[in-house]
Amino acid sequence: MAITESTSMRGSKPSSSILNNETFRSIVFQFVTVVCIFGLGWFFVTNTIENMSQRGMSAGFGFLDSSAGFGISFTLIPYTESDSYFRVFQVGIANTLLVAVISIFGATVIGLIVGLMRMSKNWLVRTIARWYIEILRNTPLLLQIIAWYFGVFNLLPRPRDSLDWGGLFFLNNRGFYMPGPIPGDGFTVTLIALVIAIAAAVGLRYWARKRQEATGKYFPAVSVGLAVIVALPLAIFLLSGAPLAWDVPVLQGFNYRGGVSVPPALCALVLALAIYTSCFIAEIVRSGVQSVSHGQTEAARALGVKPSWTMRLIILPQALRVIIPPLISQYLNVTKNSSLAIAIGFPDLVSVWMNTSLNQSGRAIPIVAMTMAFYCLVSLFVSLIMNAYNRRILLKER
Amino acid sequence: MSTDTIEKTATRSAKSGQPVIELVGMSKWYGNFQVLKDIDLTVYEGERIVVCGPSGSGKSTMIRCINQLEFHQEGDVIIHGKAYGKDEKQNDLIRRDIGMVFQSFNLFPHLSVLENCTMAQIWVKETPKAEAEAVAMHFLERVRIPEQAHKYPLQLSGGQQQRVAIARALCMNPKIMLFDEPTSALDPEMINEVLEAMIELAQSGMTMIVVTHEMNFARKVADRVIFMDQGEIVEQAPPHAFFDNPQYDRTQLFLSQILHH
Amino acid sequence: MSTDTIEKTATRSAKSGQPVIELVGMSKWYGNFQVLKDIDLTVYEGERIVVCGPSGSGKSTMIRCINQLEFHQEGDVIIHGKAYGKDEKQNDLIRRDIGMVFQSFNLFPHLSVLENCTMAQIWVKETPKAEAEAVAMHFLERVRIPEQAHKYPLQLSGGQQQRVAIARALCMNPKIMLFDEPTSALDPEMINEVLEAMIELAQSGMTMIVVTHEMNFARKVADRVIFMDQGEIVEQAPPHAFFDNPQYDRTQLFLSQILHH
Amino acid sequence: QQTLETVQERGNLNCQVGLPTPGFYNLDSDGNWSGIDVDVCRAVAAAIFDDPEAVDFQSVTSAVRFTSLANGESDMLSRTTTWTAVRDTQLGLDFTTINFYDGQGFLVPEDSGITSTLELDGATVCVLTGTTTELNLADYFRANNMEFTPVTNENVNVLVETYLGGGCDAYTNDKSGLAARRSAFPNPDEHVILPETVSKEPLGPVVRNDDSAWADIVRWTLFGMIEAEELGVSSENVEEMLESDSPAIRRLLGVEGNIGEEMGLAPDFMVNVLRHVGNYGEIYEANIGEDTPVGIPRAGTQNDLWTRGGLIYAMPFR
Amino acid sequence: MSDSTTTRTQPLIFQPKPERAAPPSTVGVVGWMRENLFSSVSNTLMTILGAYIVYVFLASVLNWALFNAVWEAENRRECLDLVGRSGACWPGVMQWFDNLIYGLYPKDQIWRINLGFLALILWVAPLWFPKVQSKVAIGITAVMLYPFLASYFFLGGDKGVFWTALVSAGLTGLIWVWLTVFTELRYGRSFTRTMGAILGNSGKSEEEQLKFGRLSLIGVFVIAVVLVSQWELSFVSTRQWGGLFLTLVISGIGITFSLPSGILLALGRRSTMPLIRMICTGFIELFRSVPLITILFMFNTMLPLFLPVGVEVNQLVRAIVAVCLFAAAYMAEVIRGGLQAIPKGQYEAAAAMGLGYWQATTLIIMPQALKIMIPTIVGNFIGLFKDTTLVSIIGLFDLLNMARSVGEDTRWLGLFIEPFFFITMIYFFFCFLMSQYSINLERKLEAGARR
Ligand SMILES: Nc1ncnc2c1ncn2[C@@H]1O[C@H](COP(=O)(O)OP(=O)(O)OP(=O)(O)O)[C@@H](O)[C@H]1O
Ligand SMILES: Nc1ncnc2c1ncn2[C@@H]1O[C@H](COP(=O)(O)OP(=O)(O)OP(=O)(O)O)[C@@H](O)[C@H]1O
Ligand SMILES: [Mg+2]
Ligand SMILES: [Mg+2]
Repeated sequence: MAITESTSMRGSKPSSSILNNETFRSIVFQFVTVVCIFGLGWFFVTNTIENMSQRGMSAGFGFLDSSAGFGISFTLIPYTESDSYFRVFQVGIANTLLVAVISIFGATVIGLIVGLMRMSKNWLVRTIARWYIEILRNTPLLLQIIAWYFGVFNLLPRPRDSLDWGGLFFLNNRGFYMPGPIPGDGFTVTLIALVIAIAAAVGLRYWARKRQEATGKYFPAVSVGLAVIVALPLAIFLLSGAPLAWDVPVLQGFNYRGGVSVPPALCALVLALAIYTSCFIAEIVRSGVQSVSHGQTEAARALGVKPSWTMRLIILPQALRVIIPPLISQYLNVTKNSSLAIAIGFPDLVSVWMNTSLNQSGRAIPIVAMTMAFYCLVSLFVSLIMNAYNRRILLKER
Repeated sequence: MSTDTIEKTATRSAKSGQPVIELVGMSKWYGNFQVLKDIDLTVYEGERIVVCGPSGSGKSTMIRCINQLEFHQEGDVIIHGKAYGKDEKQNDLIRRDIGMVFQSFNLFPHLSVLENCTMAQIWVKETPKAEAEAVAMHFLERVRIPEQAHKYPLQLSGGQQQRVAIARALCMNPKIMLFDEPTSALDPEMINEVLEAMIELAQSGMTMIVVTHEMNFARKVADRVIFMDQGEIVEQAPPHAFFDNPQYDRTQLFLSQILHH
Repeated sequence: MSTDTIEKTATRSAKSGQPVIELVGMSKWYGNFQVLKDIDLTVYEGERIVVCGPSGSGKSTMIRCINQLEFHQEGDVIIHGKAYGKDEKQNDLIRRDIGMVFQSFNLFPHLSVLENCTMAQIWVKETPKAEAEAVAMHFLERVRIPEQAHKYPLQLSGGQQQRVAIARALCMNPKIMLFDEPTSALDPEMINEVLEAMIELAQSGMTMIVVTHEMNFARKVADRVIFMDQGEIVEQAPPHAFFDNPQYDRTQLFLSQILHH
Repeated sequence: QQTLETVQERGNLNCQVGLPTPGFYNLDSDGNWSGIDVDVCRAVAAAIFDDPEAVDFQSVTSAVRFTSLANGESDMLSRTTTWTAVRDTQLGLDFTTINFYDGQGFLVPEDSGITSTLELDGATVCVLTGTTTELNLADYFRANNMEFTPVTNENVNVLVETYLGGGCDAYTNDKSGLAARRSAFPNPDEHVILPETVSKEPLGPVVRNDDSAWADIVRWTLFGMIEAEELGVSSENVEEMLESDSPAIRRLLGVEGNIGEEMGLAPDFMVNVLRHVGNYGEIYEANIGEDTPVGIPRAGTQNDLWTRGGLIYAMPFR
Repeated sequence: MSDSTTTRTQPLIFQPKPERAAPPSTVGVVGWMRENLFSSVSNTLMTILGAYIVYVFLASVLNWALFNAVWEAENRRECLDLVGRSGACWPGVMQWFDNLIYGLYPKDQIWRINLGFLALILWVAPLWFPKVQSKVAIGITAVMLYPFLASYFFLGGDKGVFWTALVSAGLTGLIWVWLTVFTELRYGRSFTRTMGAILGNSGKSEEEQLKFGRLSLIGVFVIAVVLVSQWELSFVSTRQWGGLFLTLVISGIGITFSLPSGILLALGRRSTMPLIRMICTGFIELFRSVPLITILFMFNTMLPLFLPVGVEVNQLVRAIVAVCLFAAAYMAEVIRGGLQAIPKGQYEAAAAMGLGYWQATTLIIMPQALKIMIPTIVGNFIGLFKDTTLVSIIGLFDLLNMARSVGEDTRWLGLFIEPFFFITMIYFFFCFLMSQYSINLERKLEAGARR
């Protein structure tokens, strides 16, 4: 039967007996499939156990405690060579998430810009955007990552000749260096001020809305709110005597030390991911905006709504419905694609865990299983959010 | 028929000679193709004008120029004595006096009917919300769909949507209303619904330009009927003169086609 | 009116007392909501039945149960003496005698009109292609659109599409035809087109159940009119009795609304 | 199932080498494999089939080399794999013997002024991932209380390219590879190999530890080649040597005794090996000797015969 | 009011004004430039900036790749001595060209690959002939039979009876395609029908004639068997496959496999049987949520462990299986999207007409769902084609790994950027073709959907 709901409805009928032909057949079919799949699984498992015992390989997660013994070029959380394999796993996850988050942010910004360029009135701008998308979308990401790594970051000057911005920020082929903050006593006051400022901004927005409802007067709550969030903590910070020291990177020996540094592999990976994904996002943005018919803009204009508000009140709310779902799946793709870090040796989960750790420890099964579990969890989590969102934004129709 | 004539004369006298819309030698090109040729037209306060003409004759383009949804290249479009110019801010102010109802409604599908009507009031005229809603409900009642206020446009029938579009335009309290073939997408039943709403509106003395081929409507409501062809105004006359005694061969031909249809 | 009556009696006598559809104490629930309550209905061979009633009263659900597009939970649906049961193969056989025309046509857009009509013949009845096409052309002629046979459904007007839907159902040579509001999606002109086609069909003596609010059609064609409300059959009577002298206040109320509309 | 039987049934040897690397497993534009590790594979194939071409070379990344061997995909691993306790005891593998003694060294630009590895505190170092090199590097710096930042990759070319671009201050790898790489630099003279050798890197063929008979075949083929060099038997004179009176040579070439048969091979398997592939000295000189682009001198180093002061030493072939 | 019609005078004649030319600044090249490049100050700035960026980009790439490049050299050293690193060193790539395209395939056997792809082109070319009718049959035979023919071309070796039959079937298919093309262009009906008309008695019905026509196919098959048993192609191990050839093989198989299995999975995911639905959903979600690289890794390193001792599965086969499963999961979601777009009424109409589940699915639902999703499906193909670069990470010598090997050749040691640049061009060429094709298709379908 083709009408799926009805069939199951029928199955739930109280008087239904097991002799129901259709139901019976479907149960038999399902039973056979399940038996096949479990049979196959059992076959695999017994083979694996036999193979492993015969070849003296060990499964199990015991090795997670033993010391890894290799260095990792970039770690977000503290790590030394004597830390355990499990720590390596954590380092990998942290790095993967870091890459994913930055790339997603970058891809969204660039994608938005390119998407708008694609719709520009300027022919040249439009054409550049088009070829930007065509070229980057049609070459493998793996090659692009390598190209960024060698085509750009490896060509930067050596540490001694670093590009220097005000003696605080440095860029060379070892990465990007910037001052790192060291909070002093009393810095908490500034943090508290920040929290207060955020609360104030939220309150301001609420007040602005209420006032507009009551009097019709418009108040630019967002920009004022942002100003408050910046200005208030800054003022408090300065008043409390600027209790924050900066760890400025200095050239010492081979390279800059201190401060915060971003290695070139990370830069290249993030840039490649962001730019590659931005092509897809640009197209998503364009199709989203173009899905809102021109009539909507004209209607808004005929009503006297300013272009900037037309975007905000009419175009965006409608375009977002079309944009968000494919956008999220692009975000998932970024997370998955960050596994290509292996090509330039950035220590993401796949590179540091499924490659280095697997090779050093030889524990293939637990390592591959843990890696896959991580990605599955991330994707499951995102799908849950997505489904909830999709349900919320459905246009009300007849 | 006689009450009709009386009423029409009454409103025509209200037309106090104040010109509201003046098109002076306006021309417009799409690329090399001249859509509008030297249009001269003056519309007085309270006048109801019906524009007709064959497809592609430039009717839509003309009324879109009045609203500056399209830009003309030569001549002037003057509304209440002020001409459109380069300054978009200024143009926006001029445009506020003009309401427009599109053939395809162009309602905002993500806003409820009420929000469709209050949105521009709140953001453009900075009306308090409660007041805006009262205005909106007033006009929704006037087009007889107050009970649909909290539905969304896609949940309404075509005729209802068209009425929302009219109410939405009216909420901005425009001095001039432009209608671009407001009934061509509707089925006969709904055409009547919408025309009735428009007739009621017409009786309130608002300046209106209506592009339509509903000749009954023109007869009943119009102060002047304008016939366009190939980007020019061929003929303009009061309805009885226009229908019963057209001056030009082109008009006669057109009328013979449209009335036999 | 007199020829009409004569004709009607003629066909009614053709109803030889053989029951074709029997609903016996049929009930249906959606979750906890009872849509149909203990429906008892017998339709005899050649009878033409019009079902009407307020929206949500269960009309569609009832005729969909007759076709087993929906399953009922209690009681029996018996077609030609055979009740639907658990055996889907058997049900499919029973169902073959029933044609259904949907309100929204549900034509297959990727197949031409002709293919729409031959598809089920070829795959379900295993008719040779040439023969199936002959049958299809026959019925397309009968609904007066043989010249559209090679077009695709989306290229046709609503009325034409509806006729294709009728022809498609007829091609399976059903003994019973079910129509679910076959005209509600059409504009007035097309309603007439489709109703004419159906009247012609009715005159050929096929058993028909039609859900519709076209009261003129009911008067002209029906042998019996059934009025439903809240999942029950409130009243059933020949059309003249039904319209001129309804028994229940509920029916009277409904008729007063629908006839003044 | 015994590996030898499997191999004989299949008709060829699955020998795992690495991604192309000059001198050890080199792939040329005609699709031919060559190199000292490749010749070990060929020698084993010659021992079994009398056909050095009966080898299927599996070239995989270092990351999966042990799994690929352990899961039975390859019969033996002949790539620059360091013999370590963990690998030998925990991964289900067996190291047979050593065909090359290597040690880890560092390559730095000459203009950096560095002359010793101990001056590398704080340096960024390019290192192959998944190798003992990576572990040794960490150990060495830890032992000397120095800091370093690794730049890791599994592709040597990426590392070299990074190093040349200045992305790291030093490039570390087995010394054998350093010289070869340097020779391909735009300006080889501007880079120096630091004198220290920071680790022991004994490299040799590996098999699974579930079949010691098979391990013996690999091990004794290689021992045979070393023995042959010691005895002066080479691919050129092997036919004449069949006539030799020396009991050691006669045993080696299967004229006397039944060493080959007991292993399940032909009695004269070493003749086949020597005829087709050559003795250890020959494969060394042909692939990585001083006359090759790789150019690793042998005389007087660990890789010379024990009789000449080196470490290359075959167990008695008797 | 109607009585006034009687007093009608002679009508005036309407003379349309002649069209005037548009103001010069709004039309022509000047008008176009004003509109599209210099319509405002900010626009003008953007134009200048854009032009500068394009110039810098093109100049540096062209300088390196063309103007400063070395075209003839014996080894990399020579290149370096000539231009250093300011120009590309192409001789290395040229010398490795065959390998980049065909992998390590024996040089004297390369004609087999060419022939194999030529056969494919011959096979599918009739799909673009407007007058050919049996396009569906041709497409299906291409998918069902071509692989046998191709795998024998590529693999070679001994063929038993079984293989001979399969390869002959493949050859029969190819011959049938062209016989049909010929007869359809010439006589307007397919080969079998033509033969039926010739062989069969003209008095017999069409059905019976067809039987004779089918007999003629057996004749063709016999000829093919004779031909095939004459061939003797040497065996080429899959380890020697590589380069673009391998990339095309993997992605080609992935693409052909993903469609049918994606359809089945999508149907399974919408099935009424809860266990089937759970299994399909689980499979799809699992394979979609992890990166392809982990799947490849798993299949490469772990599959041999799953199988009994002694059972060996070719590494290429494992990679292909991994790619196929991954592609199937992705395709399933695309198809599901298409299925969801089909209104419920279509299912009901099919059921009301007595079509069973499989009939309704194959005759009504799938054709519509596939048509809606064609652009997305092609997009998926492009993604898959690009993703095959990942098989290099498990050590298959696909295009990418082959390019990497150039730099390990002792003569071209360190030659790294040039081969990568070259293969990037190859990838771009194929992907761009596919994406343009899908855009065209989309336009065509859009136009077709309207009245
Ligand atoms: N964007 C455009 N580019 C080029 N030509 C256009 C454009 N818009 C309209 N035209 C042309 O301008 C002419 C007038 O168009 P307009 O829409 O004003 O006609 P109309 O009188 O409203 O016709 P209809 O009754 O069909 O709506 C037509 O010939 C049309 O083809
Ligand atoms: N799938 C469903 N799930 C739950 N309730 C349903 C479902 N389909 C219909 N109903 C409810 O069943 C009742 C009867 O529906 P039905 O479609 O038969 O009404 P109807 O008489 O055909 O009305 P109309 O004239 O509007 O078509 C309605 O109250 C409806 O809301
Ligand atoms: Mg128009
Ligand atoms: Mg209904």
